[in-house]
Amino acid sequence: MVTVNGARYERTVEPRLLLSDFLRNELGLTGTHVGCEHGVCGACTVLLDGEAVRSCLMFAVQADGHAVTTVEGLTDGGGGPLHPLQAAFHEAHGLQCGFCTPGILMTLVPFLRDHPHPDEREIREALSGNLCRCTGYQNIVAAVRLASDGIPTPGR
Amino acid sequence: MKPAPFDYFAPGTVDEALALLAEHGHEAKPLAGGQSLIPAMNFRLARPQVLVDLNQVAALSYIRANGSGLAIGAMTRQRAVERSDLVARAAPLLAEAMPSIAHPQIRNRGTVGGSLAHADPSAELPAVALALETRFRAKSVTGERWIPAGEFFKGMLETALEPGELLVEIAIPPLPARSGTAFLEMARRHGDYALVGVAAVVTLDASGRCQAARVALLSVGDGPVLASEAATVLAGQAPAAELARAAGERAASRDVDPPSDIHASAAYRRRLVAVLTRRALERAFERAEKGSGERGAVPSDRKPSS
Amino acid sequence: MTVEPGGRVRLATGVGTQGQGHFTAFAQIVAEVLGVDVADVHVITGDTREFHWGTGTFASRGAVVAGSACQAAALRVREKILELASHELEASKADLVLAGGSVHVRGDPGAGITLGALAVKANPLRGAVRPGTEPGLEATAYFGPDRGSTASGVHAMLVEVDPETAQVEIRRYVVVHDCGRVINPMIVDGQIHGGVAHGIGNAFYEQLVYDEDGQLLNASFMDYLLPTATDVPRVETAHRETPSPLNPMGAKGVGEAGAIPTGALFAQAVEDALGRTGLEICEIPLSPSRLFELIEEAR
Amino acid sequence: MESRRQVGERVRRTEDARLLTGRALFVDDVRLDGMLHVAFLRSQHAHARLTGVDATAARARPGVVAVYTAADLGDYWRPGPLLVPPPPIAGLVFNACTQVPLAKEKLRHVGEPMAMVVAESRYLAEDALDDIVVEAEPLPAVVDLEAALAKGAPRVHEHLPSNLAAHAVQRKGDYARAKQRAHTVIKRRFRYDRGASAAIENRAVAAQWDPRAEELTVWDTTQAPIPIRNGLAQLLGLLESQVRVVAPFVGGGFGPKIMMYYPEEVLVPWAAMKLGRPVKWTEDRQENFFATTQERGQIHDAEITLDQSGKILGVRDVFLHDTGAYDPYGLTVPINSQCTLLGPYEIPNYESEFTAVFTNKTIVTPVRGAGRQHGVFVIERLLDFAAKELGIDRAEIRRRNLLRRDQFPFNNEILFQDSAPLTYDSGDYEPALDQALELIDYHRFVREEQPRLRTAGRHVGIGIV
Repeated sequence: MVTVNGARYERTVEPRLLLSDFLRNELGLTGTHVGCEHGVCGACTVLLDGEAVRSCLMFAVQADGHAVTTVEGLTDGGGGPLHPLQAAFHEAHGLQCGFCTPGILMTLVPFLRDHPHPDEREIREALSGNLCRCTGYQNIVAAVRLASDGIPTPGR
Repeated sequence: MKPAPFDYFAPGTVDEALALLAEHGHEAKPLAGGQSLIPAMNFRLARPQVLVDLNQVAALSYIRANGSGLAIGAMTRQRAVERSDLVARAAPLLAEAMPSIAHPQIRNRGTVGGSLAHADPSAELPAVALALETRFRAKSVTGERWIPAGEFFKGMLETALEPGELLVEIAIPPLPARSGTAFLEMARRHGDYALVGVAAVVTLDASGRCQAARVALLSVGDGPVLASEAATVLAGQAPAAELARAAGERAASRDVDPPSDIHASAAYRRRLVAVLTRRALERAFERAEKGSGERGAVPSDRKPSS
Repeated sequence: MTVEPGGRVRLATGVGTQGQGHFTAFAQIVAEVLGVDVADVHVITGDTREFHWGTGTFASRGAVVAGSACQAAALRVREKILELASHELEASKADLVLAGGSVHVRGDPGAGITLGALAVKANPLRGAVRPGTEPGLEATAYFGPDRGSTASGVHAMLVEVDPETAQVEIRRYVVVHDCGRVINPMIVDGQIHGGVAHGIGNAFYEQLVYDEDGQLLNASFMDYLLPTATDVPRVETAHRETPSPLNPMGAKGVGEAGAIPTGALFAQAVEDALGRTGLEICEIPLSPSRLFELIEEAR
Repeated sequence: MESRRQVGERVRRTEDARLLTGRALFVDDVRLDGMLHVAFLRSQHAHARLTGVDATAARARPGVVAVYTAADLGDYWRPGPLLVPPPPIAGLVFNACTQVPLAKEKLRHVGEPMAMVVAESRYLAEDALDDIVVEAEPLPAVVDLEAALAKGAPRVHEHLPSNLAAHAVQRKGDYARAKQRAHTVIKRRFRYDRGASAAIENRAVAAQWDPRAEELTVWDTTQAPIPIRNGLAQLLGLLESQVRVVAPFVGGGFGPKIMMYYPEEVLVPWAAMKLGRPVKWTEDRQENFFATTQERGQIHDAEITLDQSGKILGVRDVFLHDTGAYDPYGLTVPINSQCTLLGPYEIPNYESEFTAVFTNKTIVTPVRGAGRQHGVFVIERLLDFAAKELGIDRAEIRRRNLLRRDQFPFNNEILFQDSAPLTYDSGDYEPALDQALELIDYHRFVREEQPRLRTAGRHVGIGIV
């Protein structure tokens, strides 16, 4: 029994089923993406009891009795208005192909909870556990500053 | 990259876990944070038939004062150690090393005992444990024993733990007065395994000379390496830049026979041992002198080196 | 491309998209020609059922080829709109203005007709198709330049090298870039940031290591090092626009530009930082370990 | 056109909402009723004779629906098409050897697929890989470019006399004569190595055959859905209108997702039709390093000839290009290196010779930059060494050789990848150089800042290219 984005799910699964595959294939929450399955790229990052973890480095059975939050949870099922962090990514062009974005958002939610006004170095260190091949990270940093301190992106 | 099948147990107590490990013998492997084991299972490099998941054993997760030292449960999350004021006061070296361990997403699940029992020569905690003369409490169905850090690490991913034996606690002795510690590592990227890392503990006598020094190096052999030659250079000497340099050169030339791999040649690792040991000792001496009485000053800048 | 009765515009193109913002950039081109809002242009890419012809997205050609084709189709639809509207509003085409999703006679914005309404009128179900005319506000256009257009640029960089550990830190990175007409400077900046990051990865972090048996020794992200947020500096960008005469957009493409000169720039800047006669960097990628060996060899 | 200006504006992206909320569909998100999953058995050897692939035990494993080897494909087994025919270069030697869906007698790089397992889940499909018995005799691997061309070297393709994949020479002007008027000649060997595109999304293909509508739908992380549709229609004997290829949101391409007719792209649709159930294959990261094309190294022996003022009289370059086990993408990468070496400079006399070499490594096709990096590295490094030797400032020696605004369109004469003479349509190079010098504050740094830092023991350097 696991709570995902506030909803309770009860499933019987094989012990070796990874949490990432459980969320994507059993529950159809395909917003969590899989990029490496060895804990480096961060695309699969979700929250377990409010803390960011690699869902590819956990078996689904280990989430029994715990609360998981995925990117779909930021807009209650993907339909609602954008979360402020999502709106900042849109405003600052903090994404291009978008494949790494869910993992980055779920990394940043607890980070901003613990560091409401981070400086550039703290933001970049917080992001260093999520790989992005398209953006060069610059506009992601700008999005986080916009979300935390309202600093508009250095647009021309 | 999906793991091979296995039988899964999630015991609630240490004794249940030990019984399962005894029953399944070499087929069984304990699962702690999983941040090293599960990648190996996904690559199918590791294929344990039985996994004994320790994450339900609440009794193994704690940070307690132990006199003026520390006792940390083996299943304590690395993140909890990183955020603990008790650790920051009693073992500033451990506190300073934590942010260098991978990334928060890994430290939220990774455990102290898991990392130590995995015994990766490039991991931070084994070197920190060696520098702090940590003692390891191991338990099995037949009994319990204490293992000093110097005898715990046996080689590449090898420890003194016998089949069916579980690491349950580590005990860090109190830092003597007038001590200073420093942790420093050089990694290609923030959060990567280090090319070379140094955990240094120095203690000054009443006259300010170096009474004791333990310099543990990581990623320079098949386990954490105590730079004993470097320690002899420091013994009884007054801290000075030249002394730290000499100790660094001695550590590089006599204490290590570093490996070459795709990230760093042996010669480059030797250079890093010399430079990082010197920089770590300078910082440790500075903290010992500044601390002078107050246990090793809490590291001011939490920025890990890179 | 089709203006639908609801007033929104449907645009389908053969190129696929991998994050380059095609949905928005192509919509901007069409929106400007038809006087509609960008959000009202629904772009469909990469679906062979929706558009039959085309090659694909590579070689920084998206804006140049597909962009020009979209503009051509939009201009043709605009012509149909003016044709029909001049008939409906009894005004000459020259006096008509397209803005805000409708057409009106210059100077009389109140008495316009929405594109949606025009689309309904253009639909033969409400009347036989007059001979020689086409139904709908719809057009298909193709574009293939006879030669590639040549973008250009200059990269500059400040680096600091720790002589003891051969670690390299990038202090500043500047790109002055000329990719012809810029459709969306925000997206172009993003392409350059990503290109430079890719270039830095290739120059100083990434290397496929094969042993003499042809085995790839670092087939994982643990040992094949992609640059992370702490390895890539802020990239300061400046745009210059020397339009290309080979396509109506005047565009030249930007997708790969950022990644091309980084290796050459790295070698020059690191050599300059070390200032050692005899040290010549003739290889890429570098790494602190390899740089250390080159420094030792140059002693 | 009085409507509001849109082109040139920093318009926020309309596609962001779907990507930010997790609603965007990527190929691995495709979930269809009765969908089967695929794992490939890939070669552990870089070079080996393949004498047997026995899948009997694998077929018997519960949950496994089918296992295919080359023998099971019948006449569907054939080498892929040559995607990009080489330009008509005079005297060109070109040997086209393209990849096959499943290896038959020979394994030519680690990761080359030998068998395809189709099962109820990816987990079960991977379990079944261990049941397949492979008989292979390892052969010495061709890895080093120069050794590959040495006499008696093992041959990647035995029907060819050597590992030479292609040899091309292009000339402009008369380099030998220019060299006679040289004030300075600088000669160096350069090694430039590229890497994997490593998009964070690995490749994936899903396919569904609808027998009632007689239509095949294929979801593919391709950068070129239309050519894939055309090829599949031909291979499967269908009308193009019966095949629909959809590249939904793709998680970064960077080149290797163009390379068409990967074995997986050819086999997954075929299996879906054969089994009458939807089939999906998703590449994992380790597979991506072996099975997705990449760019790699070139070795350049290059020489630049200049007059006393640092004006380039000519360049001669001879290089080797690693093309990997097959060359379906023709000579796009080495020709880009050959052409882009000329860069923004006026190089009146140019002689460039390259040899593309087969090696027992993953196939090389364009990755963001597509060979241009190698050419730019050679010319910019030669200019740096020339500046040092002639005592001319690095920016100044570049300024003196830049094409001027009035020289466009500029015809460099040698053939470009589009088989037409390499011609620059328009450009305005010098003002861009000046703007970069100003932005990085070049002159003040070189004159004042760098000396001050150096005395303070700090090693800070500046670069401009």
